[in-house]
Amino acid sequence: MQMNPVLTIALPLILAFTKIMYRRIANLFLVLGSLLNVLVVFFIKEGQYLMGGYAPPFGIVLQVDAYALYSLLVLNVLFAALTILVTKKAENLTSSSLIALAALNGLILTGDLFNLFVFLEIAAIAAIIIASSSKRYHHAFHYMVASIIGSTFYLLGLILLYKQYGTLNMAKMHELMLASPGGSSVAVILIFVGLAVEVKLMPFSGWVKGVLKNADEWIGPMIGAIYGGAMMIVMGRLFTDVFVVSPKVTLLLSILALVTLVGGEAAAYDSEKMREILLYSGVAQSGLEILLILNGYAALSFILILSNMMAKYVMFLLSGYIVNAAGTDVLGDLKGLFRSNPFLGFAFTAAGLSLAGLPLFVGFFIKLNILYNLMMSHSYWLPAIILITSLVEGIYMLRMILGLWQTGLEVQETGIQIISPSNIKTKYAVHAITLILSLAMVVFGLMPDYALDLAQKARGNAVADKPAMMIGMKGGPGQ
Amino acid sequence: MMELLSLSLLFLGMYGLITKHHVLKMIVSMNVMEIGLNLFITSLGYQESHLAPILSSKFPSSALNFVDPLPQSLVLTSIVIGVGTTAVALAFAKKIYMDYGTLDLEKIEGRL
Amino acid sequence: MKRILILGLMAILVMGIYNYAVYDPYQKTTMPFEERDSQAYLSRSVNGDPGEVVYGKSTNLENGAANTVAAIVVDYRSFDTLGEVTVLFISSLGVAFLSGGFGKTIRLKHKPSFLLQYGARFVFGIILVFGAYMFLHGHLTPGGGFPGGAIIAASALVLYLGGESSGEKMKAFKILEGAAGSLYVLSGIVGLYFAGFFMQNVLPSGIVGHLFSAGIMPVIYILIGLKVGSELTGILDYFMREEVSS
Amino acid sequence: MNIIHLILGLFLAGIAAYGIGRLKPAAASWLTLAASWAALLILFLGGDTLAGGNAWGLLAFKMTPLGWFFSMTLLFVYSTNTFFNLSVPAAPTRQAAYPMLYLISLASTIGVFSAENWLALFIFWEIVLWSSTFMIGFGKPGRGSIIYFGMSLLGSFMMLFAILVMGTAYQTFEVKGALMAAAQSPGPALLVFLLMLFSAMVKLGITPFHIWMPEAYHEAPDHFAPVLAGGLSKLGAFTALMVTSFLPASTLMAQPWQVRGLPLLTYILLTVSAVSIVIGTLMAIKQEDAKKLLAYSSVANSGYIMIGMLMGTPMSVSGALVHLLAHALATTVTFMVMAAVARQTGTTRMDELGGLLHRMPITFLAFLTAILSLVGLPPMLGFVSKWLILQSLASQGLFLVAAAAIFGSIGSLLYAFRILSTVFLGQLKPKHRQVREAPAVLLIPLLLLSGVTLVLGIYPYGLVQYTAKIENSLGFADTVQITGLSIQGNNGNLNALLIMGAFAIGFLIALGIFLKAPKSRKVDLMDTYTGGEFIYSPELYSYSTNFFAPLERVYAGLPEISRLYEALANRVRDLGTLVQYLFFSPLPSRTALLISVVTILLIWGEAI
Amino acid sequence: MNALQSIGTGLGMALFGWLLQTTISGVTRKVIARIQKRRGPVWYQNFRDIMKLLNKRSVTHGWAFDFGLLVALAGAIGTAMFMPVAGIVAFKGFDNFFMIIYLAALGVFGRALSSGSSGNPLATIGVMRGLTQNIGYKVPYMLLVIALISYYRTSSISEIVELQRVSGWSVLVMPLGFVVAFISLHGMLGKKPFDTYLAPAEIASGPLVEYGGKQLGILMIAHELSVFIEVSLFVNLFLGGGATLPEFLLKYAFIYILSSSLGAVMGRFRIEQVVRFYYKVPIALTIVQILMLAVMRGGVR
Repeated sequence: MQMNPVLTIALPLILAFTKIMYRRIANLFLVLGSLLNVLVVFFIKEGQYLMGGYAPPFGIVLQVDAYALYSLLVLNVLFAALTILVTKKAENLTSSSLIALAALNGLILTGDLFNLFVFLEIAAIAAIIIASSSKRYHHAFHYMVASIIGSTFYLLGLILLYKQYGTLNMAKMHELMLASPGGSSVAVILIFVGLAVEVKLMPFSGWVKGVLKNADEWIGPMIGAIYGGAMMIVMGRLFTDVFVVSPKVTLLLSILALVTLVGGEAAAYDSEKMREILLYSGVAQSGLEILLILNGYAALSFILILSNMMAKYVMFLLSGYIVNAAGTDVLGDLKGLFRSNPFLGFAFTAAGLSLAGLPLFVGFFIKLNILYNLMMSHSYWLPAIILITSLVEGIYMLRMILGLWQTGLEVQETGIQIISPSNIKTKYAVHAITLILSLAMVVFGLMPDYALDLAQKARGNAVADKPAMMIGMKGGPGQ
Repeated sequence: MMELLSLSLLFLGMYGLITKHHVLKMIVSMNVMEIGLNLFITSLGYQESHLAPILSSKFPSSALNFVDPLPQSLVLTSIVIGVGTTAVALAFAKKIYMDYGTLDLEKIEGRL
Repeated sequence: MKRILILGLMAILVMGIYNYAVYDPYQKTTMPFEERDSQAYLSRSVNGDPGEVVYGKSTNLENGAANTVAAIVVDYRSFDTLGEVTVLFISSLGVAFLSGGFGKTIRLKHKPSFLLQYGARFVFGIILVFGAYMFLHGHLTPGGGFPGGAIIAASALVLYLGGESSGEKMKAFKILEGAAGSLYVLSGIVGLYFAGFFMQNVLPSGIVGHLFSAGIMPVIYILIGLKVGSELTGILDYFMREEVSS
Repeated sequence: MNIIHLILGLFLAGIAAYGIGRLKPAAASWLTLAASWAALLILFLGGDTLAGGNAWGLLAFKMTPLGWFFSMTLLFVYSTNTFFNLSVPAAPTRQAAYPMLYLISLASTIGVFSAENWLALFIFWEIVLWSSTFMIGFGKPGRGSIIYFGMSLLGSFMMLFAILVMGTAYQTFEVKGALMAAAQSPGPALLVFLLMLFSAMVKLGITPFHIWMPEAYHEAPDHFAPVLAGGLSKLGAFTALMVTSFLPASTLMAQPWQVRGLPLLTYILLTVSAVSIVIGTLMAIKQEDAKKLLAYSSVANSGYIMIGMLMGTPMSVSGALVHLLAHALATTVTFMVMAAVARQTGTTRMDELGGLLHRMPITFLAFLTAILSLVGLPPMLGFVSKWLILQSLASQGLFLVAAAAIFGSIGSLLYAFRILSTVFLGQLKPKHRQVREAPAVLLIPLLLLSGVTLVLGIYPYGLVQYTAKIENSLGFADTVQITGLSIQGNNGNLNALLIMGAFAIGFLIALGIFLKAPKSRKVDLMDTYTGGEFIYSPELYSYSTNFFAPLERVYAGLPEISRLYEALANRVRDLGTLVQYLFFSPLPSRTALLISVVTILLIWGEAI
Repeated sequence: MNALQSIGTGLGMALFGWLLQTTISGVTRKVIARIQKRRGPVWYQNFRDIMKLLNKRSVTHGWAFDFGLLVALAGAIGTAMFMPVAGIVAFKGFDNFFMIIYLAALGVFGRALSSGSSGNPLATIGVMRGLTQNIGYKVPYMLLVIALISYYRTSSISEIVELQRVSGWSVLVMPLGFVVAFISLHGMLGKKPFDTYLAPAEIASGPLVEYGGKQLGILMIAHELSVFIEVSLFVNLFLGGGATLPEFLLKYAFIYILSSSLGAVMGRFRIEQVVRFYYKVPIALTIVQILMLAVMRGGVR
């Protein structure tokens, strides 16, 4: 059996449209829709899918390659898991969430630049509505202003590209740009800036703090993990498969990404609150991802995006529950929290250690390969900077995790817990899903070859002159 | 010239966004931006002495010189998206006013 | 001072973009119109060259709408339009979410004058009909579902100004909105399963320039018109209501 | 049975220990004991020819004499310490995760020592790191575990960088092969050498990188501190020795500047190690907490190990290896004793202790043995190693380093006496009147370890012979020589048995005199000369705080290196605050401004 | 030479050392008394004291109190057994400088252990002062000896003595070093101004405060032995030892009586002064000396 990928967009949409007629069973719609989507994703085959029967450069196409397919799978599974876990929060947001899902799928699938813009807008508005559920309206408004500026810039750049190349189709645009790349830099920069707002690249990410520092278990994983990941995948698509970026622009944008990496890690190091640490570290990670994308390490950036997405998902989800239970996310007040919740603690720890790139977890091999490949192009500075930022990240990550495991001085001396969020009230599903995700990180950490091979296959041919050399457990080059 | 003017309009809107802290003024600025952008898009599809891309009894053949229809259709979409975002933004304005009693974001931040 | 500075910054930005991307006296970085993709839309030659398209004569084109812009919006790039509709839909959802549900309608502070009160009822029908005309005739002349829907919403606005309250009619609007949207998507899926492509134009396209010409296009425009009309009316309605204190 | 089975078995035992520990904590502790002793037995019987193998890609193992020596040392420390796992205080430390992490880190250390591949080595290295970090986290709350983790991570990343440099420049990750390839071609070999040594120095706690030691040792649970101090810091010595023997500093540059026949670089590193000895000693002298004091003594002793390795002569390397074992045994005992003391009295602050020798005599004897070995006095093992190292220093004529070594040697007498005097000697505190000797299960490892220290100190020949074998396997042209019962130095011989014999004869004579003379009457501790004062409180009648005040005053102004790191961390924090202020303002207008400005920069930057 | 013979020689050396030093210290007491215009005791007064003490009643403060003493005496005897005197060496090839220093330090440690366990804080303070002082004089002293070892390329004391016979005394090699070593020796012997750790008036003889009877007797034996070790080491290392016994005895007596006489005419430093003096003067001089050696001979090797 084979399914048309457009169903991953159409199904949630149709459910969202019909849902407003059936308010009572809204949740069912959401869960059903997202699960159906996961099911559909399994039956999608790679290929090009036309819309309305019009041939590619003129009509809109959905471009399903391994890259899109794997991203789609991860995204839909994570989304479905979230809808199962957090039904209560999502009650008023069923339609918005379904539309968000449709838009994110569309973003990943579409092969048309303007279509991408449309989905970008839908996704952004859906995200803003989801973000406003935390009742911090001025923060959501901030997000809105930022994303409108972003999409304006994107469209401006897009129309300049259209003026130069006369097409909106990604594949054709790529060919034309390859033939004559001159003069397109401004447009590419504008598009980059437009998307950078969404992927939380640093000078453009002012909105992130307001939105995510108050995130609950619904907003956090949604905006912090799923959205960030999907947008980054779009970024990866555009800047490896479509645009031909001049070395100078690459350099400029890489500097920006590097600033983000360093600044984000520093800001996270400075924070004392769990969610702030997570959001700043997310900003920093996006800097690293963009750095890889811009410099042509497509496969590496891809697997980094996916693993970060999973890790951030777990951490944001759990931080939401922790805040629910404890009423605060100041790390000093949460000492010893995981003592009474070892399984959640394990999941959080595994995600954190994976994010920091420690062995036994998948993050390590990804980081190793990043460094190895960067070094293979005979640059020692970039790996050094990445290692230093990893050091900072490792320290604050472990500070956070250890703080959550370790009981405070008062507790040790008196034996009485000052705050007693002893049992974070969660469903067993939360335990199950976070544990599965964290175990996946361990399994892929022990056997990274499979994941690395998939990434290689998905993106290995994206950049001709920089085929990634992957070191897995099986060994790597020079073995 | 059209391009320059519409670009200026766009970044005039941006100027408004940068200098104003009042929610409604910011929404207006966003609209100005959108209008500037839409004008810019259409201006790129325009060529002098070319026809509007609609066949009619007066201009019946596709062999005639029409302006580029694609930017126009993009603008149509973009306008609608603008309407949607403006609506949401206005809803935010209403909500912010109800919550904080002011629309000045600087004052809100100062209060928090 | 600060403002002048920012104005200067904006000027530099505009100059930068204009200078390096737009200004192109020698047509180096501008694709001539004839080579752009949009030429295929004008000559309706995306899936094969039908020769010269002549108003009132050509038949069985891949797209039979006289209005090329409408053809692009609703047929060639109909998927965008689905997105567009979704944007409006989610905006109305957002407004609803932010408004917090159905409260009492806010009473206008002033009582509408006689002229407004009755004039509104009188104009209401005319505007409504004009809106319907707009989306029915969208594939032939400028207009279409979105302007049509907006005009319909304008008629509702006129009624509000005239002092009418929407009351329980909103429920019906909601259903209309949902149904129209679902039908739009369904029409796409119908295309997928009966013709092989999502949003395929399954109906025959008649002669260019005739009312029943562009296949499924008028139908979609009707759906869009209804949906947009009900959505915008809904948005209006939400703005006119108080928050439900819960 | 091969190494893979051993490592895998320990890993699985660790996971099983978690499951068991959830149900019955005591059983999990017994499991750690059984598993680690079994591993020790297997490794001992297997010897350095224990079969290796290729488990899974990178994870290939091969036992070498060096690896065996280190594995045995660490396994011995780990397995003796399991007795302390059995008898830890109840409450928060007794977590199911502890036995699991204990066995996992044990398995990983064996992995580090037997890995054939730098990447595998690094993976195990990091597992040791985070598992030990969590184990430290079970102790007192504080920053210690974070400082430990941060510093160690700094070291690991330096190592990772070096590994990747080797992997990219020489296209191999093989442990020996990569280093030898680096020795063949200069290129980035200097970078590799420095980074590898720095990372080893972090682990060993050599001066600029030592700040984690006191904090971590102090905060680690009392029953884990022995492993941390006696075992894990020795990982650094392993890589350091690998690097210095396969990639000697003399191969780094074509014509290196030489100081006393050593490359300048080696000389600088020797000086750093010497500084480490001095600083470790000085800081140890002024600590108020017994565990911190011992931690700084580890800093100093690591300096000796490093010096021995860096000099690279057969005798010095042999000395370094013996010293490593001596220090491992001795420091494990001292920390175990502190654990026992803390268990019986509830504190490790020296000013709260005193006179425990009358209550815990066996513990005291073990402690005495260990502390004598730490100071390097005969007939303990520590003497043999210090003798070897000082011999090499003297024959190389490295006076600066020698001065530091001597200073450390004599200074160690000071802090050793301080800890001995304030914990075990002096007045017994009234609240400790009822303190009892530590339970037998804790005395077993103490006696075992101190017994080994003593026996090896008297009869070190087999050990030194084995270090000769290690040197052979590391490719040394000549090795340390032993003829009969004398270890041949460059300018003197050592016969440890003879020394012990002379001492024993002296002791017998002394004992004879003592017994011949009339028996003396035992009096209470308070029954002493007071210069006419009437003293009624034992607390007031003891000297323990600010012990070496006259000496401490001399270097009171010595800046602490941890301030440097604090300043660094604060700069990072400042940067973070700045970033938060600049780029994460809550006002949308700021975001808009930033977007515009950056876009201007990008567009014009590209154009110009 | 078989093992038994060696041991016999060694024991003889220890006995000789004890007799020698006890005698000389008796003589010195007489000399000092003359300097201070007193009559002074007979030359064998120290023997009398020791015998008397060993037969007196005494008190003990626990087993470590006695055990430490035994270690102290054993360390001293063991070290003395290795000491080469006038060409006689018990264990040929093993009279290693480092070994002697460390074995002697074991004796010191035993003493410290014993007095520390007495429970008297004055004793602990005394030991603290002694150790503080120790670090000040031992470092330059050992550094100098290492320079010597590096110069003669052997660490065997008897071989160094042999080599000095060929190439002249070490005093000539390092004159400044000799001064430093003498100051160090002065400190080691605990003569004024460096007897701060005893300071009878201040801390009641410090480490010795709790001793009496046989404990004090054993301590005195150990003390005499360690003085023997220190002085003869100095003589052997810097003054060429002695080819014959009289030569050795002459040098030995000269150095010891010189040091004692100097002590007799000086006042006592306070501990701060000791620290300030020892951490500056000898170390500075040592560095100058080693630099001089390096410059003059183009490196010691």
